[in-house]
Amino acid sequence: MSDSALPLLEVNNLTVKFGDFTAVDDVSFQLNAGETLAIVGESGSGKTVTALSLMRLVELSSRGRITSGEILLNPPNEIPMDLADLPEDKLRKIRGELISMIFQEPLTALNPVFSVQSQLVEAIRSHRDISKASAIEMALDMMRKVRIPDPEQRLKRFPHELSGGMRQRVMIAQALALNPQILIADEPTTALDVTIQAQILGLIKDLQEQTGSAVIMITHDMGVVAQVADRVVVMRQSKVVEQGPVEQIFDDPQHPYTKALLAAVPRLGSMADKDAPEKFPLVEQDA
Amino acid sequence: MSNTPLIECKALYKQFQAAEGAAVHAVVNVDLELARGETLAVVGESGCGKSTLANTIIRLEEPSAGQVLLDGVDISHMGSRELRQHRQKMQIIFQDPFASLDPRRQVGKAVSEPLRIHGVTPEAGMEETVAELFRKVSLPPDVMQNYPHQFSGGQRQRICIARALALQPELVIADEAVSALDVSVQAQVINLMMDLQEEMGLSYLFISHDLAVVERVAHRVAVMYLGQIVELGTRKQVFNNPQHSYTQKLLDAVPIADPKARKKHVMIEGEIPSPIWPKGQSPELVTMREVEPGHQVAIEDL
Amino acid sequence: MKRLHLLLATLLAFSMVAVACGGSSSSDTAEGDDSPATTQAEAPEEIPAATVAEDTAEETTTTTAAPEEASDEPVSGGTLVVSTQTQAQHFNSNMASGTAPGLPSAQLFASPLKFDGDYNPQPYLAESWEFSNNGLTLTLNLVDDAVFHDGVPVKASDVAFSIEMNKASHPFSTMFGPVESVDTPDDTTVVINLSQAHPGILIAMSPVLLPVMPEHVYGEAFAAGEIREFAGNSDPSVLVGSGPFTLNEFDPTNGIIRLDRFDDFFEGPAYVDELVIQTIQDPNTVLIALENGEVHITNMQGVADLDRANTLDGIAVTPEGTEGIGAVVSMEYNLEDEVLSNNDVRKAIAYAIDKDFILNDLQGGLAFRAKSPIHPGSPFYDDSIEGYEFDPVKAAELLDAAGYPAGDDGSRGISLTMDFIPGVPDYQQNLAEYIRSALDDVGIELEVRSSPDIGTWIGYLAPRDYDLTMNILFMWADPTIGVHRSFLEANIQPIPFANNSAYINPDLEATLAKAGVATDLDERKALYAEAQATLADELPFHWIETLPTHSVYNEVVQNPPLTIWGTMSPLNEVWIAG
Amino acid sequence: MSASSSERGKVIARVGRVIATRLGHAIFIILAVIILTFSLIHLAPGDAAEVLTFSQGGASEEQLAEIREEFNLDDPFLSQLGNYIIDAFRFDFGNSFFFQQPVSDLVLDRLWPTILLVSTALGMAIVGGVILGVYSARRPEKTSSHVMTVLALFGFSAPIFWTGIMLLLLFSSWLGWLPSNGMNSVTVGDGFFEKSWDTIKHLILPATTLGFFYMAQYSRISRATMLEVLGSDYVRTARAKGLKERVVIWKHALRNAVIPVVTIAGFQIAAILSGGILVETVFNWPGMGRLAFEALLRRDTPILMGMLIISAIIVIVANLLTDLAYRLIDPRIRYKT
Repeated sequence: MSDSALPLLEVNNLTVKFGDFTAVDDVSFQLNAGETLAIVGESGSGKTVTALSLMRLVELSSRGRITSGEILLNPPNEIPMDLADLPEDKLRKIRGELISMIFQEPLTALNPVFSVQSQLVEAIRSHRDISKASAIEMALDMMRKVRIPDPEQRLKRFPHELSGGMRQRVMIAQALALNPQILIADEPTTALDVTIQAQILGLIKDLQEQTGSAVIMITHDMGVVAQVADRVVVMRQSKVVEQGPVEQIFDDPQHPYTKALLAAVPRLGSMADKDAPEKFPLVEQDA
Repeated sequence: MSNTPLIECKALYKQFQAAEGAAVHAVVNVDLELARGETLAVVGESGCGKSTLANTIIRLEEPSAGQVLLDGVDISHMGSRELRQHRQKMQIIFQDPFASLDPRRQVGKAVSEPLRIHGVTPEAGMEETVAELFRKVSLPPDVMQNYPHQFSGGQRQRICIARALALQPELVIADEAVSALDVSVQAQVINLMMDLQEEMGLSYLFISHDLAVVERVAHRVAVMYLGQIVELGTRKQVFNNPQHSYTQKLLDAVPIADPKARKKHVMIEGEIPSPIWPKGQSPELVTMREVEPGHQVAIEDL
Repeated sequence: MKRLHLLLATLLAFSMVAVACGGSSSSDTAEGDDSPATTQAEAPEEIPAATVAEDTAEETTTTTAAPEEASDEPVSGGTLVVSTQTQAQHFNSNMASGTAPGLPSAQLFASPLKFDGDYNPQPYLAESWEFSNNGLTLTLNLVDDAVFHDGVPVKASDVAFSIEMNKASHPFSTMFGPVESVDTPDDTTVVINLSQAHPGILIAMSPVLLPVMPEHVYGEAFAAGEIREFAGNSDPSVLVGSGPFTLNEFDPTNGIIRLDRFDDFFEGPAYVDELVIQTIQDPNTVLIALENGEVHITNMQGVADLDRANTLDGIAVTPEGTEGIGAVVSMEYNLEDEVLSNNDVRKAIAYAIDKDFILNDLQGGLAFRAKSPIHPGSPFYDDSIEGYEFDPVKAAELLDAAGYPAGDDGSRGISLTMDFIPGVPDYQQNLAEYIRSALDDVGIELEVRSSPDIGTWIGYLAPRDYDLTMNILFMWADPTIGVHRSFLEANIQPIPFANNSAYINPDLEATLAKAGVATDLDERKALYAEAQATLADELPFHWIETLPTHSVYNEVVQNPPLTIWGTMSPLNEVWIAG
Repeated sequence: MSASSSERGKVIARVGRVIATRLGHAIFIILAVIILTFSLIHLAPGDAAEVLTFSQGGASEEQLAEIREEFNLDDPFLSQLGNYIIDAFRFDFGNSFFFQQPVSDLVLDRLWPTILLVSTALGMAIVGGVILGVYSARRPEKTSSHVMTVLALFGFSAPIFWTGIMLLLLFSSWLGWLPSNGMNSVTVGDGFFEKSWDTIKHLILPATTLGFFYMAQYSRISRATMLEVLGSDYVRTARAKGLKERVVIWKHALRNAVIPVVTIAGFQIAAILSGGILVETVFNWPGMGRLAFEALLRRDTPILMGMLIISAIIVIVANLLTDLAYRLIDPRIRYKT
């Protein structure tokens, strides 16, 4: 029974440490149902750690630990809960079911020794008590939804037999198979060619519209942010330096870092009336 | 300076053998010219053959057919001894600067290495020469004693540039040289490269998949698709007036860093076909037509 | 309770063994001859009785009658397991020597005589025997109730046939070489006609040397000259024996020979139901198997292994049961070598070697001193001969006199090589290494040369491509079998166990010839004493010690085989305590 | 669909080609083994006839000559070698000098015990090593993990015969749980189950001894790869799917971590076979190793040669099987040649 006014996800003062190093420092933001939130920042800014922390994967996979803060999840028709404080067996039920995730490099993110079908079916059956046959049926359905041509054949393939774009579609199919409330996409298009990137971004957008899932898009690419995000969180050196609606961030950045960052972004079409190449008008920023 | 182009490729081919007699036709019938002081960008998606083209031009790969003329001299089948003198004029920088540097070697040594190999600088003046190169790429010379891991990605790429500049080349091939860098660092490195071009009269062959960056740096642009150049022209011609459907598709796919210019995505499905051809088969050669002076486009049968 | 019992039995057994050893190694062997009843067979029977007394004295409540009764009276049944290190390829001791075929052969086949622990002949297939006065005829009177495993009676003709086969096939041609003909006037009488007196023929009739085989089974193959390939040598379905056990299974893969008790054996059925001969290479494994009762009896030579065996509860260790083979460790000189052809050099080398060090430190007191090719356990051994006790001063004097004075650095300009039999470091390589350092002390440079396998060593020995070599020679109970061969000029041949020193001494050969045919025991002893004195002086070999071979058995074994042939004597009287 | 069946046909064709190539190589390897060994044995002083007379307690020179004649030891070297090669490729390895029986029978008799021992040991080493490796990789900071690292180091550095004797003393001598030697007790009956159980009891100690050494190695390898695999993206994906940690470790991570272990095990077949010789001696295991050892001392050339050829075949077959297993485990290799 959650109040519809409450945000779907609320992160308050989250701090994550690896040993003595603070990877995420007092980070707070909110995610509303159905919206796309972009977390942007350069390498080492803490954006990926933040994403992993939301699913508490940072402890399992990277030996980091959440030292303070809360991650409040308010799923519709369910009791709100603090993910930062949830035991592992309960978390396991949330992963893949309420929150799921796709990663940057779809070749390494899929297990190379298992077929696509095996990995999809496993994802479904670990949360749903259904027969293998129905799970395969669901997997096939998802394959169609992510517009993989000839899905019956591709289902039997191994990851390395698919192209990069196909693999990322499989990842998306796997992540969205159980209609999660939140999809966390960690640099989902960075490893892909620009045409494929456009396809994947479009696909995520389409599916989001169909299912109403909220999306957290982790990226360093301001172009992607500008194209897909409703709101933006800008991170730098483990901290949030600025957040707000996407137009505000692009049109009227407040923080010097955001300004500097935007100045360095090449914008297609900005040179349309210039004859010679031109250097970037870099903004000096305080370190 | 003569009017001879610095680099001229004539009907350049490069194939690799694959299993069962099939062949990867990585570079197919490429004709290109690169003038002195010019930046020519080669764009295209992964597997289109742009890196192979770069490697073939600089003779890291021997061409399967065709010619590469450096300053009018055919270097495409030159023996390694002879080639060495010519190779001084061409240097290459790769995407991953960390992999290009020996982790156990002081960066100063790495930069001075080509000078030693070619014996162009006496040992006595070596330190000063290297210090000068460091200053050139905006690095303090006192970091010469440090090791690669002590530097950030951008700094490492500067070191690679310094090393490439040591022999005072005329051509620098930048093979995705800024793709792995954070956007602010990328901008700094690109600005540096432009400064150096101005200062030293360098020519760049700029291999990239990032059209937004290419738009910023290139004088001329070649669009590659399945080993062949399908559109070639000045940056303005190609970006403002793309003629080939593939160029249009590429440009259309680039996300523009402006939320007001949000594109309504028309889902274009499909992927680039494979450049691997079975034994006995080869890609059909495109024919170019000139749509405006210096702007050539492959004829498509639509 | 049982442990204590076994411990006491061991202690008693040891004291008896010590007494027996002292007796046999002293020069007074007449006493042994007079009392042939003092065979080792009786000793263990007395031990349990003594143990009972001790037990009841110390422990009044826990003693129960049953186990002691079991120890007192021989019981039938069970499987006796004997382990050996070398795998047998066949069980026909009429065509090969060696312990590998000898052990099973002695169980499968009876022979005319057996021997006790003091070289005294005992009746077996022959219930009595007699030499003619001139020593040229030996008459055997066979028992009349012996049968082969196929039920056919053992006849005089079978004995004659076996002698014929042995004479034609066995490498020890001296055993039956003097046999001119064998007459069989009736089924139980064998008359052996000799070309010369041959007292050694009696010991050649031991189970391990002359198995009696049925002519009706082996005759055809022998006549055809195909006895070596004949299946009856090892195949259970063909082999027909005369001994206390029948062949059940030969499994060379597992190294197992399985024998069953032969119920119609003329001496009565053996105590154990089954006898298994198992090949086990590693002595450590053998020891553990002995301790566990998986193996009951074995022979061992390794010093460290014997030391360990001595510390184990319930395991008895004794040098008895190994005299017959009579292995003596020696160092051979190649007399064709210019330096070594000088007798003073040979003697100097002998003086330079500390035998006490070898016996006590290298062999841990487990081997006995041997000064001649005759094993010290033999009645013919003469302990009074020169043994070249350790005397480096004398060695130096002899070398000076021989024209090899020491230089400034002590070196005498003599440089020799030393070979040794590979695979048995305790009494070969270790000795060779020690001798190298001992000779270094007197200024002789010795290089120890290792052979990777026995073939390589023989490859040096046979063509006399050596200077010095360690060796082990086996006497096989009578000097005519295993001793003479090393010193006969005619036997200078490029094969092992020949006269590999190339020693030539017609006088000695004459003495040996006389000793071989002397029918009077004392005369024989005197002649062998003379021969030993000559050899000690001429020193073609330097004899050092006996092989530290010991019989090792689990004390559940009652009446263990401690005769001169040890486990190569019939094991029908051995039984296993319950 | 037809695409799939033609794909499968291609895979089978590729596997067939791999096998054919390997067999082609195998013939050359075996030929080289024959020529090299035959020459080396021939170069050593002494010959089999002399060794035979030695083990028989002597012989006359005539008998010696007779034996040489019988074994063709007096023929010129090249003719001996040539005849041997021709016979060997007809699977006729001659008769053992010592046993006077066909070598093929003798060796094949001992092949089964060796294969049983080596494959059990290898199985134990792989399973045990991987379990240890996974366990210590999962909690690298725990004490039990350090204990395991030390144990692995110990197993790796302890000589095989020493381990063997220690196990013998502990389990056979002191505790008396297991038999000390051989493949079967001398008193065992002929019943199938009785005999099999007896063989298993005999197998435990030697297989553990041989396996322990390699288990230590494999645990180190699987620990290292497991650490790497646990940090991989697909393990993170598996966790993000909400899989149980047990499934993540024992299905997703393990299958990948096992690949290098299998590769190395394949390379090590020859070494394990030779390690088997020591173990077979210590435990009196009636395998090929012991036969080889005895034959070597006896200069029983036909057995030695036969064993070498058969061992070479085993190694080649084992490598081939590893290769195929590798392809089975790792689909990325499956479709390459």
